[in-house]
Amino acid sequence: MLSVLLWAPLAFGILCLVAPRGAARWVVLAGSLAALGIAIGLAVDFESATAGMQHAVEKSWISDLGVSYSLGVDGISVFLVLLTALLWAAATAFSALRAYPLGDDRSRFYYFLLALAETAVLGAFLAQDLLLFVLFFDLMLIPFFFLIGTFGGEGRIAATTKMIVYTLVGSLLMLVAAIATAILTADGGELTFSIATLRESPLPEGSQEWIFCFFAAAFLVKMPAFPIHGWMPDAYRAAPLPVLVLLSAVLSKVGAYGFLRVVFPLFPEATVTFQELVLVIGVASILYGSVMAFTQTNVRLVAGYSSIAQLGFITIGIFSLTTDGADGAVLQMVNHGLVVAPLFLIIAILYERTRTEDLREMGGLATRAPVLAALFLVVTMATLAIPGSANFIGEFYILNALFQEKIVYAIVAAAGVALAAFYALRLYQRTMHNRLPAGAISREIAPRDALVIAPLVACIVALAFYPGLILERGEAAVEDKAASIRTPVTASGPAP
Amino acid sequence: MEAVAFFAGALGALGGAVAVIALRNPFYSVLALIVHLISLAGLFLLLHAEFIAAAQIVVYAGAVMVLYLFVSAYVGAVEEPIWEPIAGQRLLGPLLALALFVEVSIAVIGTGLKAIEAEGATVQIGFGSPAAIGELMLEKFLIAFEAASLLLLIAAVGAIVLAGRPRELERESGPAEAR
Amino acid sequence: MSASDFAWLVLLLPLAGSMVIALGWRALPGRTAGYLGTASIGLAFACSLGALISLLGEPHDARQIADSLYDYASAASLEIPLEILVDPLSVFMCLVVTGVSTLIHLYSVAYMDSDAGYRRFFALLNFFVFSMLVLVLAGNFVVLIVGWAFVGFASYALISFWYRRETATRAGMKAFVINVVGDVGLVIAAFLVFRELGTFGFLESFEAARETFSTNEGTVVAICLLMLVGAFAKSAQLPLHTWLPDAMEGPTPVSALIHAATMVTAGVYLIARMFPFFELAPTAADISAFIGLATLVVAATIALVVTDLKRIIAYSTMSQIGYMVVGVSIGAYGAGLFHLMTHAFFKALLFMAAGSVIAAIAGRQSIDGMSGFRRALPLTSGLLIVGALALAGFPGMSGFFSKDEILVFAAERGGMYWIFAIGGYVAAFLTAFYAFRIGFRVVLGEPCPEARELERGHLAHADPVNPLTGEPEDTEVGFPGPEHHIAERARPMAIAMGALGLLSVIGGALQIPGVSAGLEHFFEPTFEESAFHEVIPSSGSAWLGLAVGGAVAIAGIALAYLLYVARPGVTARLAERLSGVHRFLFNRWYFDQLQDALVYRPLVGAGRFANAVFERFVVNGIVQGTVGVVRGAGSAVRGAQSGFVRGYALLLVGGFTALGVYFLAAAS
Amino acid sequence: MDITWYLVLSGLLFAIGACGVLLRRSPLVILLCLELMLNAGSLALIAFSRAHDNQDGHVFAIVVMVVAACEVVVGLGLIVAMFRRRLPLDVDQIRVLRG
Repeated sequence: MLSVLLWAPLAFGILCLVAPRGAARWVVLAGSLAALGIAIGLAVDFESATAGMQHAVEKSWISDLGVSYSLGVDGISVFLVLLTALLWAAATAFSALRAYPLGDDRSRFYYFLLALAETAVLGAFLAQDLLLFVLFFDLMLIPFFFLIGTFGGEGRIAATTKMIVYTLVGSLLMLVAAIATAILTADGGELTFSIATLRESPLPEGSQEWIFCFFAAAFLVKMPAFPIHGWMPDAYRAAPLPVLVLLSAVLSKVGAYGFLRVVFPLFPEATVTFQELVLVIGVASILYGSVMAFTQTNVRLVAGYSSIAQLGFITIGIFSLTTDGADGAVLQMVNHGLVVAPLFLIIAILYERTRTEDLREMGGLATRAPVLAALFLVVTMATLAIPGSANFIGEFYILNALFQEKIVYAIVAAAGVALAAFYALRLYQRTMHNRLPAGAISREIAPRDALVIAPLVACIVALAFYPGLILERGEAAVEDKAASIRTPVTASGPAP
Repeated sequence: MEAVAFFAGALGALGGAVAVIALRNPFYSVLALIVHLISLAGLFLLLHAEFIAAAQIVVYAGAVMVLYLFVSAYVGAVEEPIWEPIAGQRLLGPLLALALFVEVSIAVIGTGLKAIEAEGATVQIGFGSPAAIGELMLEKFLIAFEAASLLLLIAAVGAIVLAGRPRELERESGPAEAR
Repeated sequence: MSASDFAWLVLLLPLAGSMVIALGWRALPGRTAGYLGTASIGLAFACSLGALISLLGEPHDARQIADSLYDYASAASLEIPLEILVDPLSVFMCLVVTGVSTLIHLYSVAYMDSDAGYRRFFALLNFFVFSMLVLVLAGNFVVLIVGWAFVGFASYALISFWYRRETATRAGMKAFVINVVGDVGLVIAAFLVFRELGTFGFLESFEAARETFSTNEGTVVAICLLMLVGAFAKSAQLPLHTWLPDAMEGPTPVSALIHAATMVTAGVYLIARMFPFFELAPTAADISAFIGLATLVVAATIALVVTDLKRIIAYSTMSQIGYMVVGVSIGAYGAGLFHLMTHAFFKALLFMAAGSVIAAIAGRQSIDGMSGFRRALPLTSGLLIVGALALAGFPGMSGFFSKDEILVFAAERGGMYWIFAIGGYVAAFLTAFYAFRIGFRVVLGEPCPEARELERGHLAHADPVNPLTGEPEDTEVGFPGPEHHIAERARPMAIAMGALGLLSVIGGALQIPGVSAGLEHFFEPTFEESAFHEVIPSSGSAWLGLAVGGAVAIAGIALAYLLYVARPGVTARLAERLSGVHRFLFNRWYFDQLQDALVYRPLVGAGRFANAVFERFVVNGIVQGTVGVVRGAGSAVRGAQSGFVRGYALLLVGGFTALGVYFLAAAS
Repeated sequence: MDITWYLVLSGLLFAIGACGVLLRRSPLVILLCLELMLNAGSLALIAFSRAHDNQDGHVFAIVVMVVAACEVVVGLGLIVAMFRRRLPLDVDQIRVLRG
């Protein structure tokens, strides 16, 4: 089942390359919808009480190197997989329904890349083998490189170069770290990359530390976290919006997910050692992202910097090293994805109406577009994590956990909540309210766009009524990961 | 007797090879290569590889070389300039080739291959016969065989594409509405 | 049906109303949306009555019912059910909220008639009522915070309801952000409660608090101060009050409902609800009382000089909430909540009357242009005077009893608390004065041109302008509708105002010293554990207090009569003579500027700095450095990429040879 | 006859072929030199086959032949294409892809 989920998008993607030009986008859309169907099935079928892998697939792949094709879902990944499938379906549908890329005979390439990227991201979420994870993690980069480099806006070449330089450095460090982990663990014996096996015999603390740093660098760049977010502004400015949806809503989560999946179980002692450092990075991301978000004038960058702040929350939740915090972080990952995706789609719609992405030149769009305004308002409120939204519950869990552990960080981070209110509302007001500038047209959301955005907003609302859905299912798996920090398996002799 | 045959074959092969790289006219080089290939086929026979030897002569020295001859005749004799544009190539090229040879020789004579019996294992009758090879190819190496045939097909298609009329020439001369 | 079932219905009805109007906006013709909204709130009021009756049917000590619907967000060590607490306090709040809301909805049915956002208005107004009910019915901190934030959101959406006005959107933003600051305070308080007591539930935490904390322990004081941040932000107490006057950008019914009668009193409710914590932290309670007193006086002084009709009433609201905060902080819970109720009546009435007057004068709001409406608007003028009398605390009116009860209680506690009594009476004098500054200027005097026109039967009309800046409105959607509605011509408005007028007059009868003590008795199950339960002023001292209060009120009214009716023009000379004081008050004690300079500008400055310097040099520096290294390495090996295929082949063979050497070396 | 002789001969032929690739500039001759190198490889394969009494080497020799044939076809195709576009038949003059 997981293999089908994983490869279905790519299969449809390849099919789209040979399909007639007009049908290509529908083929890939069908693929993403199929994946969405399977992902929904997974979530429905999910057994919330167990911490272990479900629907596991295990096949030896490169037996000499101990690499296996091993997939599985647990409480941490199941909703991320669902989120991935949902947002890919949304982004594909959004592109397909408006026949993007417009008048471009490279559209088959575009849709193929989308499909390839979906498989890569799903692979990263499903992989239970360290090397497989690293491979999928790196594979994600390729389609996005072409998507931004080929279909992006102004400055796309410089943006992609920057992005590649940043993320490639991270990826290479991670690859080195993954191989080192396996070799050091095997210690001359049989190599294995299986995360579950590696977990049973952790490394000595000294090697854990540098390997942790390598992994952390890769993950933090991907998120991106302050101060290694330098690729973000350019890439966000240049990326086509449907691609940006995925970049911001899903790809950023892979980094956070990596901490829970790889770093916690494998390097528990190093995690404790570096907890403070990562917390400082997380809190700095929150404050820096928030402050930047409310001085930016480009709408994409407002959303982009707000993502940095949100990812900061997720990071500190994970690094509270408690079940509560990490569970909240899992919820928050889904929330942020669900919120930022419609946000960028709405930005695409706003751009069509105003022909600008500069906040100072926008305004007054709510007049003839009550539905658009209402959808945007819900999204805005969820972005600023108004109590009553699932985002609030996520932040509540995160901050509460941190508050019990490290009170100072929690209070500083709480300031970010207040700042979020300001920048999110500013984004909404400056676009929808005030006077309509010359040249802008207030027009209701088109049905084809509403078809994509409304279900996402419905998901936000539904989750607001019952955030426990994710919290309860994530709990067992998160508890398992957090427990490995509290009581690390010490194979390397008695702890000092 | 065998030694005589070997040295004869070896001399032919070496001479052909040297001639290939030494002759200025490509057409003669091709002819030298044919000599080389036929000598090599002789050596194959000495090694009990009858089928390979036959294939070498028929396919290689025959069919493939004819292709070379045609092309070199079509292209015509192009004299290479004496002047060497890459600094050091004249010196380093032969030097590296020599080093390569020395390394291989050391490997063969000096180290790892002492375990090989000088004369080689005794072989049964039928060793290297078409029947034996065919059996191997269709059983043990079926996938390699199929892959090779696919490769040939692709190469054939590729050659047609490459050697076909250049596209832009076609566009230039073609009707205006084609673009 | 049990009380909790009724309570769930109370919650459900406004939400349903809001959803129906919001989703069916296109299918609701004319005033349907308005009546639908009114009906749903009216039904909620009926259900509140049902809850009241079934609660009264319970025995005395079973009148605190906690009930949860489902596990909202429970996982790991946190248990957060969707829980409500039905007790006399919450039922009382429900009654006040739904009762006043019903009337204000009814008023809006006519008042907002010509607004293009009619349905949006009612959807939001119903949503507000729902949020407010969540707030007052909440049974644990998380649900409380949810309600707390939802009312903040509804308030934001309704303040910037006329979103084409830049002043309105800015005011909405300000209100929302300040309220979020309050939310954060409340959230951190909840964290602290959880950390110390291990629960988010109200009843559980109250019980645990009494066992865990000693009086005035640092933690419990911190909890209370954090709660006060939330309470003060919502209730517009110093220094988090600056949003409330700006909030008058919203439509008048919104000002009446949210920014006078209900939402802004949430802080008072919170302090009363959390009384077990505050009684364990007397320091925090005293701080709260002093801030309440400060707000009371400061706001009253500002109300003396402001000229915008709605803003005068807004400052009056701040000031009156100061009374309530003082009341609930010093332990006079019953009195504080009693004042909350009567204030809701007369303040809503005042706003409604003000709305009618503003409509009559074509949307302008400055009282400088208003005078002599007594014949043009007989009903409105009469009710305006009733409201002003109740606000001033004129003997016999509702405000008379409720306000004085707080002050008498303060005097009864004696010692330091005398300050509150004296300060309260001083402010009562100011209150009476500014209440009739409005009353006399609007009602008496020479009729202004609009009033004359109206006497001749013609409602004044003018091109819509922003009352604050005077710039012409953008007359698409998102501005007050082209037509104006006055109580004399719109029956729903008249009914709503009449009902509130009646309540303003007789509302005090619920609790008259020595005669009736219904409210105090009703609240007993909630406040039974209170240390101040026994502090009951004797009816003698209570009547003495009432006499002083009445005298102060009459004195204030008399002064207003002297200055505005008997000798008009004195005030202008006074303002000139004391121009320094006047400017200070007119600029509202410079609180806005202070906030701007201390919070907003530094943050924006930090952002600009980060953008201009940090982002460019540090963050980009990293990548530029990396790129530089890569580029340097690239140009170093660039020479090898000569384009000579044979050159590459040479390198290849060289590599082979080197590898061979390595293998040979390794093998030997 | 000693198998070693064959192997040394194969190495020598391979070196000669490599030398030719490095020195000659006509693409046609470079192709011929590649053939030399491939055949040196075949010779080594068959010699090892003989030494071990294992015919797998023969099969690989055939595969090498196939590869050689493919290479010839594509290589000659390229040469013909170059010729028809009037490009110089000199690998040193075709060097657009340089850093």
